[in-house]
Amino acid sequence: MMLNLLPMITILLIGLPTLMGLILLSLKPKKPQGWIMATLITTFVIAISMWQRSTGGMTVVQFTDQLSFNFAHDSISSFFLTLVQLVFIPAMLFSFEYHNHDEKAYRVYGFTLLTLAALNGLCLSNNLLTFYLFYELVTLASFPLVLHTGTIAARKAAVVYLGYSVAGAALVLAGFFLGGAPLLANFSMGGVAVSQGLMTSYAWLLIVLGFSCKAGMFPLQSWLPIAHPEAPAPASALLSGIITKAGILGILRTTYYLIGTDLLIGTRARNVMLTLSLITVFLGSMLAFKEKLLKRRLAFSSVSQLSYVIFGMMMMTPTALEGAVLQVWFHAGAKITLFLVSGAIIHYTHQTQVLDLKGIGKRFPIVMGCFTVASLSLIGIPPLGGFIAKWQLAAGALQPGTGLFGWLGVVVLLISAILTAGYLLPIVAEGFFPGLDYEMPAGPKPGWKMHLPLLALAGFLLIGGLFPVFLMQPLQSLRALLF
Amino acid sequence: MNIISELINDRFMIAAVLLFGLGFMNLLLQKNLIKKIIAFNVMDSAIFLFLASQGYINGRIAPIITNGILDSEVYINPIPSGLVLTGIVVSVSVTAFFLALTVRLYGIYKTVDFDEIMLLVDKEAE
Amino acid sequence: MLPFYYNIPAISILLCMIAGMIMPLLPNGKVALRVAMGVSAGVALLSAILMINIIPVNEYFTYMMGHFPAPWGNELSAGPLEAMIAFIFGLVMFLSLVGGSHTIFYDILPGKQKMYFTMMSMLLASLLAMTYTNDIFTGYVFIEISTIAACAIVVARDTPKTIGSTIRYLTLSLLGSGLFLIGVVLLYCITGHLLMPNIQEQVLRLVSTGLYTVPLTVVAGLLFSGVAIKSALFPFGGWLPMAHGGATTASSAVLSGLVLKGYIVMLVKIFYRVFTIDVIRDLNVTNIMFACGLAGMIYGSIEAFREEHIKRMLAHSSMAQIGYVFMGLGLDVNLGVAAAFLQIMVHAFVKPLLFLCAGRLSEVYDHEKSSYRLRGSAHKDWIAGIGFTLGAMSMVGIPLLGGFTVKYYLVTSAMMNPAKLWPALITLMISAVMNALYYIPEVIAIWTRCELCTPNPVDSNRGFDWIAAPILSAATLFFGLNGYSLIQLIQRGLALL
Amino acid sequence: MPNFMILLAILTPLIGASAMTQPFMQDRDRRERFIMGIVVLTSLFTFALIIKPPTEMLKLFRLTEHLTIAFHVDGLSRLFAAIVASLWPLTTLYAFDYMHHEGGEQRFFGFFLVAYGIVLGVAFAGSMVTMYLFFELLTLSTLPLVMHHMDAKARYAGLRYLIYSMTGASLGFVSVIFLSVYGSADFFVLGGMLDAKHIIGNEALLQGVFTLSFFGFGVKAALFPGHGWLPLASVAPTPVTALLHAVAVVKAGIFACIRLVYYGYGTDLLQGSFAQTLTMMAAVFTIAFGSIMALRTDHFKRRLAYSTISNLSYILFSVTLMTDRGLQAAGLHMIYHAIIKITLFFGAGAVLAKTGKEYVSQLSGMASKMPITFASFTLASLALMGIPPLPGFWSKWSIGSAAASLGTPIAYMGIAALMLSALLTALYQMGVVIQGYFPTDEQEAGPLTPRMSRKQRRSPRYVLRAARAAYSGQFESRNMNLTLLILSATILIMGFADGYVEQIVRQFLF
Repeated sequence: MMLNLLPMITILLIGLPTLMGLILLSLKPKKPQGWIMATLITTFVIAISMWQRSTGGMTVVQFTDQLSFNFAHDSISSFFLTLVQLVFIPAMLFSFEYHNHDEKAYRVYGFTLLTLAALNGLCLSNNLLTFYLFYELVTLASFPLVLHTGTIAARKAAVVYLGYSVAGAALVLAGFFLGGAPLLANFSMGGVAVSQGLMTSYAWLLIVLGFSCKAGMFPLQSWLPIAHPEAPAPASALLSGIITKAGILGILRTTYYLIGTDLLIGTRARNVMLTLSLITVFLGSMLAFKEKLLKRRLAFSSVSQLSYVIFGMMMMTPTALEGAVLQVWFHAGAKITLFLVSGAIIHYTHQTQVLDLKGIGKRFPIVMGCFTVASLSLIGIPPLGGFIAKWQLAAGALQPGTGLFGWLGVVVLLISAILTAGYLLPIVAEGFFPGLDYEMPAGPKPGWKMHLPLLALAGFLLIGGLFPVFLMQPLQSLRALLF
Repeated sequence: MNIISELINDRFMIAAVLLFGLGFMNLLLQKNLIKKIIAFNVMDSAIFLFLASQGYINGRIAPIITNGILDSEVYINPIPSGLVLTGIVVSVSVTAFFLALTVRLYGIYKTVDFDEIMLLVDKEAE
Repeated sequence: MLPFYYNIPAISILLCMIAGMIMPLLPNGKVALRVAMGVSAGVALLSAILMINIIPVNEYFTYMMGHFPAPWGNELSAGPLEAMIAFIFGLVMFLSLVGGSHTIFYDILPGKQKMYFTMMSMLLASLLAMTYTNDIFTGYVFIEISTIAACAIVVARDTPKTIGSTIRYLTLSLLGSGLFLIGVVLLYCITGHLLMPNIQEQVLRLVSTGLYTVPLTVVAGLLFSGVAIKSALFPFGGWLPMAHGGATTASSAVLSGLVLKGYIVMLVKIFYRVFTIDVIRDLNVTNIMFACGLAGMIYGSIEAFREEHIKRMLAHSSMAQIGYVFMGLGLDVNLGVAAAFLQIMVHAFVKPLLFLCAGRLSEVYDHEKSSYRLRGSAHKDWIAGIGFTLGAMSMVGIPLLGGFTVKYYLVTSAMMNPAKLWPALITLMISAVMNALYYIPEVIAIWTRCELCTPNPVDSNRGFDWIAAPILSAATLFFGLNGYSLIQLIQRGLALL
Repeated sequence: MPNFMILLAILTPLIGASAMTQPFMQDRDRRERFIMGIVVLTSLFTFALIIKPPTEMLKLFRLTEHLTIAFHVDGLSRLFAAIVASLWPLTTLYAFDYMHHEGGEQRFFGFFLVAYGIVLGVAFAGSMVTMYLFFELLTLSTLPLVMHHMDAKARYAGLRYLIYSMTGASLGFVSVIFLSVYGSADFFVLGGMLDAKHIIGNEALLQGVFTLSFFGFGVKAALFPGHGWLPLASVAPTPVTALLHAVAVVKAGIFACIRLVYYGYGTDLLQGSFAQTLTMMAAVFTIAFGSIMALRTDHFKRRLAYSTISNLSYILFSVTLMTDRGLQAAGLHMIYHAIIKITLFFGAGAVLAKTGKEYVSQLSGMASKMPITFASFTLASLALMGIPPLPGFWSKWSIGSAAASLGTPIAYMGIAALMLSALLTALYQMGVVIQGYFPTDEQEAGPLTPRMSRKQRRSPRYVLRAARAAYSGQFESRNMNLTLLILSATILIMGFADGYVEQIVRQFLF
């Protein structure tokens, strides 16, 4: 029953957005909102309906005896798939208002939909080759978003983004060559690679480094703070919140579904990754703390937050993995909220500097409220979602047998949490309590198209924090299968 | 003592070598065409002298049968003399040819200095 | 009673000389031209008969001139190699006359034309004599005759420039023949003989006793440098471009194609029949030849590359080609000498082809000689164009053409002498590239139509179009396709010397 | 298939070329019909030979005891001939429109046909000397095409081309002789033509000579020291740059190198020797060098030329692996790069021909004026970057895995170079695409296609009309678009049918 379901959902999830995107780009309609929303909701419904179902593989094209395009839907797919659909709707809704005066809005919508299609393909792909294909497509579909504003700076940023992503992909390919045949197998629980000793672990290192480039891990992080702020706010929200997760998914697939943790635990390669991720966590927070431009500060924060996830995956303990997945969800929610808020501010006040945001809370109370919630979640204050994720990460890190890195990790996480508070909360404080001499400037206020998504996301963070069970339960079963 | 006698014995050869060198150098380096020609003749005559001296044997006579002596021990070697005659003919003809050319050039440029002539020729070419 | 073909060498020489003598008595240049053509054709025919007779039986004979037997008399000696060379000399002379006749009558004053053909016949006679002679002094005499004749055919187009270049040519030639003569004389004094075989046994005796090695070296050196000057080997080649570039087409063709080669043929004959190749090797003359050859290849190519006057360019390239010959001789292996002879033969056809075609092409722009001014001329006279292209390709060394075969055998023989392999190889490659660099732009230039130029209609020269160009081109192809059999013939001929 | 068919295939275009000199070829339509006829005929002969190759070798002349002019059709010939024979008609079609505004068509097409025959000659050459012969002729016949404009720039480029090619040829000539002397006969045999008993003791010498001639023939394939002529030669008319300097001539160079390695000296002699090290290092360096230069070049066609340099060295690198997998990968990339690069050049040529824009920085917003051109250009760029499942990815894949399976340090260096060049390729190709599609505000493009009301735009008729407008727009011309569309389709199909292509290549080569 599942098996003959798979082709349909694949076609719908990938084909439908692609089709819509191409139509938008070629015919340039004036008012496409209805169509877009319909598409997004359809895909959302499909994703939900497939929640936690897992199907067998489905080969689409068989190139040579080893190389083929193969799709499947399993637990991990559904985690990421659902998240993607979940965050695209509010972001898109928001961008309708954000782009309401934009002559070339169709271009943003079109490429956003193409990106969605690519991401869906990424979640559904069942071997590294297919994954690689969609990984490249995500890059190609999303860099026009950075390019959109059409300034010289934007073009530079886009080229940087492209360059880094392709370099990452190239690393992955190099890993392919080193790893050889075992890496061509379909994904399966706990990995399939027969032990080939050192070479495999280095191949793994190359691949994971390549993917970590999209996830903005040191030393390949420097494109992220350049590219993300250049895009229009909703786009940069998606870039920072969800497209970066493509890298995460890649790392997760390679580590848990291709090579297998048994082969990696204790290897030098894994230690390298742990070290790098911890460095990035700290580095990102530091840079964000020192950054004055709001959107770039948020970008740096993404750098740091995503390396939490990588760290969690590299610990290779069940709890830490849970933490990683949860962090994926809640960071996505929080970061998108933050970027959308910054977008709203830019759209209505054209302020980009942190220092200019005095009293912004008095002016846009609801918007800044959501900002506060998101910040708290990102810092990891209970009862918000971020807290649970961080808790699980720490718990996983402190499990027996993790050795030095466990302790080190927890310490770094704590420091980074403090730094996070340091670079987010002042904005809130300044925003709501500008002091007595502040008089509010008159001006237009955000409409429902901006408020609704923000409120929804904030609500999601809160609910996620209060009743994490709807995520925890499947995670329990997943860990049972993986370990 | 015997060095002197050696020198005296080889006097023709020494003279020939000196003359040849003289002629050679002048033929090569002399600007004046007439002197070039003379130098050429000096060079050739040097060779002829050398050849003749090689063919001549002390105390013998030219191989012309007059008083019925048929013993070849009496005569000098005739072949070099023949060669010298041939050589002279050749060199005379070459000299004639060379002179003819010189006359033509002198007729045109009123000088026998070869370098000058070539300069004038190049000037005309432009 | 000895068979008829024994007389052929003597007959062909005498034929030419007699023809040369009667020329002045003929009514006008046209007749003289016919006679000269007839004579050279006759020589080619006779030599062909000779070849047919002696090549299959691989015979080598000496022919007594006059009634004095060795060691006093004067002899000719002929074998397959001499026969082939004589044939080529006759044939190429004929073709040069046929192809160049137009320009001869254009360049030379009517009064001088008969003399010109006299000199041509004399030149052929002396070339044949140098090839056939068995007596080194006779060799010297004919060298001088050829000098005069050659200078005469250069000066025949009497402009101050040619006279000047002739004087330079003459001076150097005289130096050369002077050196050669003194060499001959010394040899005679050492050995007391003038006929090659008799000298040879004396020389071998001396070498075996170890006496007189220094004088022998001196003699070999003198003979070599005399010939080197006359055949324009590298350091002594300064006179050649002026002389060959300035002369009328037929003269340049003959000078570049034949005269230079005549001396070399004689030199090789002396080295083989007087000294024997081993002695020469021990006297280290070959090393000098090798070095000079390489230097000549490079120098000639560079000069040709820098030259714009098309005929002088061809003359410079002749210097390079002579360098190939001496390199082959200097390689110390028999195959190398054979390759050198092959080069002599191939170049004897290719260079006249190039000169004749260049002459025709320059007629298109009333005898304009600078390369850039020849643009598009090939479209006006496509036979000459194709001929020039073919010759150039052969020079560049495209397979199927003679030049390639020569290059192939030169390198192959170089591989037999590891000591000289790399210098030979590298020099060959450099000069090949240089060849391409000055021939191919020339070819492209003549084939590109140019709008500005005003070509004047060329009256067709039937002799050139139907006889000279086709035969010369065919020969170029023939050498390209039959290298193997030819090289074997040459080697057999060399073995008999 | 009787073996004289080979001569037929080689001679047909040559005869056709000789007809080009005739005055009755002045008339454009007649001339184009004639040329197309000749080209198609030749391609038909060639495909006949590829499908049913003659069994016995065709020996024409015996130059010397070792050298024979001979023709045969073996796997490699079939591969190369197939590429050439399928791309030549397309280029001819393209050239009709392109050359119309260049002028000098008669001469151009004359040499164009000659070059076709000679390239086929290279492909079907059965012996070293035959290949050398056609190699030289190839230089001579393409020289006039490079110098087509006959202005100072063209002449300079021609001279450089001549110097490089002739040096290369004379280096190759050394191998012709050594192979013939040290070999039993100079006919190509997979695995080497050298005679075992001659090799003993001369390994070092032979390897040295091999290195020399590899670089010699590598000149045509723009291997590092000899690459200088290719960027200059982009002054030639685009069909030449596209077909000869991206496919025929340069691939002939690679073809010769393959002959040298696998059919001449044999991998047993070279595998693991210093010769392999040297050549492979050169190839690796060229890969990186070419890409870097391409990124730094703003001149459109010259940028593509540099990209060609780097991509050719992919193939050479894979050749110097000296394993069967390497050979197969080389064959694969030969095919794929040929199609991709010719598409790119046609794109560049179309822009150059219709708007006279020569530099990438001038191209902003051109995409809206020349949709089909830029669409196919983008597709080809993606293929060159190696986005699966486009062809470029597969060939890069097989090269990389072949290198990894060899596993020597330099092979790993090669993989690194491949990766670097993949990155740079993305940058320099996407640079063009970005310019085309996303003009910055500072440099807004000219008027776009006329806007219509929503109803019109929704209607399917509009789509058709848009397509038709694009197909024969004011900027794009019919033939050019046709070729571009065909090529793009081929790229897509080949990408998905890669399995079969690899099968065919394997079947041809082994």
